[in-house]
Amino acid sequence: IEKKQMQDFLKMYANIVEKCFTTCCNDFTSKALSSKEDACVANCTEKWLKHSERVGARFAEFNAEQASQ
Amino acid sequence: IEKKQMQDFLKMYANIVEKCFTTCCNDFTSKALSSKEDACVANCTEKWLKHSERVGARFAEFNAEQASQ
Amino acid sequence: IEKKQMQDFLKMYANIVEKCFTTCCNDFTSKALSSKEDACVANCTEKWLKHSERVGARFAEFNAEQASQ
Amino acid sequence: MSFLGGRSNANASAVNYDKMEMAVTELDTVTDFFNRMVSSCYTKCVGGRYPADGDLNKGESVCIDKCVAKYNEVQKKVGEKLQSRGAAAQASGAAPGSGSAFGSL
Amino acid sequence: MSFLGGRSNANASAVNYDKMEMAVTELDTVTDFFNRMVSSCYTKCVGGRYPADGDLNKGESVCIDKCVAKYNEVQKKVGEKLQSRGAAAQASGAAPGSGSAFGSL
Amino acid sequence: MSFLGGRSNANASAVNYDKMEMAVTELDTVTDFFNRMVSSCYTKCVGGRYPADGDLNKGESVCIDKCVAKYNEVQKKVGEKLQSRGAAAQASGAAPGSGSAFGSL
Repeated sequence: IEKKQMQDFLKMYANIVEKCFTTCCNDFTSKALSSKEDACVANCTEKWLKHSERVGARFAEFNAEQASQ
Repeated sequence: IEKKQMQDFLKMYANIVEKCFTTCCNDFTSKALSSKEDACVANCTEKWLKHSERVGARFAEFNAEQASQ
Repeated sequence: IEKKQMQDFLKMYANIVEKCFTTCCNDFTSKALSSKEDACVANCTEKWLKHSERVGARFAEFNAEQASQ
Repeated sequence: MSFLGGRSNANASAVNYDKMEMAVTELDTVTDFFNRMVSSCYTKCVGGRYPADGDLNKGESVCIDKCVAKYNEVQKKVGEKLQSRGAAAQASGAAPGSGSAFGSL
Repeated sequence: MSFLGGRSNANASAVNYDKMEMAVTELDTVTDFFNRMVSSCYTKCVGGRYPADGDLNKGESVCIDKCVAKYNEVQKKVGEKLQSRGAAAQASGAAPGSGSAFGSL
Repeated sequence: MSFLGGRSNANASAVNYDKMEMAVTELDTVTDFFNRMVSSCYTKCVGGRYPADGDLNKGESVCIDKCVAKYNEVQKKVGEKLQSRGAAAQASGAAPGSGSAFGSL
């Protein structure tokens, strides 16, 4: 079960990288992240985590409601 | 093998939900599905199943043809 | 480990088919591939393999660099 | 069971019920459904735009709440549709219409 | 074997042949290929539009039939290309060009 | 360890370290990360266009090199962000902020 949690975490990690890279990086004339891209990645990661937490909270509420019906 | 079939079924279920949600739901000002969205989800599900069956039938024909060559 | 390599290969195979089909096939009035589509699929496959090799080479360099730091 | 939005069905055999219960409550399945909901709602409510900061704004937050509610609704509807069509029976190789393995969800 | 669109090759060793045969006929692989075909043809022929009803119309049905045929064709072409390039040999760590493990498909 | 772009952290317990080390170096994970990079860079640098021939042109080659570099950078940044936020701790059910399981990466 711990292994499963680690896998879920790594999947989330890989998802964030993929999404935020796609959203933030569109200039491939330099190797380094520009400061704009850097900020974008930070914000994008933060947003994804908050989004994910909010979905989780609503989903838990929904399940609790269903279970009590 | 039965477990595999169950998993395939659940995957198809999750796919339909994802596709039909994406196609049908674009208004997030209310929590409940509008009657239009509701009909869309029903049609979308039905269409996906028929589509999937048709692809399966053609694929089976193709494999039978190949095997007989 | 050999089984894993075979699975990776089959996954790559399935990915190429999916990507090149999506890129190359947009006319569904005939069953057979047109000569244009046929050439597109060949080029697309070749390009994907070269792309994949290049990414692999850069990724290996990056990992070697990180390891030596 | 609430996860798949169905109701228990006295016609379903206990054996099938148990098997599906197991499959459904398997962590993998729940995680897969949840991850798809996260992704779908991200696309609808947050994604794509270049983020101005790291917080969810009011509009995004409201959107996410409705999005989760609607996604769950769609899940129920599709589940009921599959149930009524006996899709599970087909998928599990049973004669279509013969049983209601899926009815037990 | 028809699944991957290749032809048997006398040069391939029996051992490799068996292993790949096994892998290829594994349900997982077939299911994965099939699911991708279903998704791709749905996108090309049906998807996106708001459905007017639950039936496939004439145009969609015809499109699906051609789509499956073309998808299978592409699968063959790509398979032949990988075979000729010895991609399987590379992937399996064998010396490139040394054998034709994939030739046996 | 370089794979996830972090640095070792003396605070992390040896046990957690080993477990994560194992998970991270598992072939599946590396393959998954790599495949996503291949796909993302293909989309950014090569994909979509109808290919004129089978070679990567100059522009595409240069783009791929920068793309891999940036993808790895993003991976590092996101990893550091998750680490500082204790996301791993949360994910693994430990009290948030209590430890730094992920710090050991």
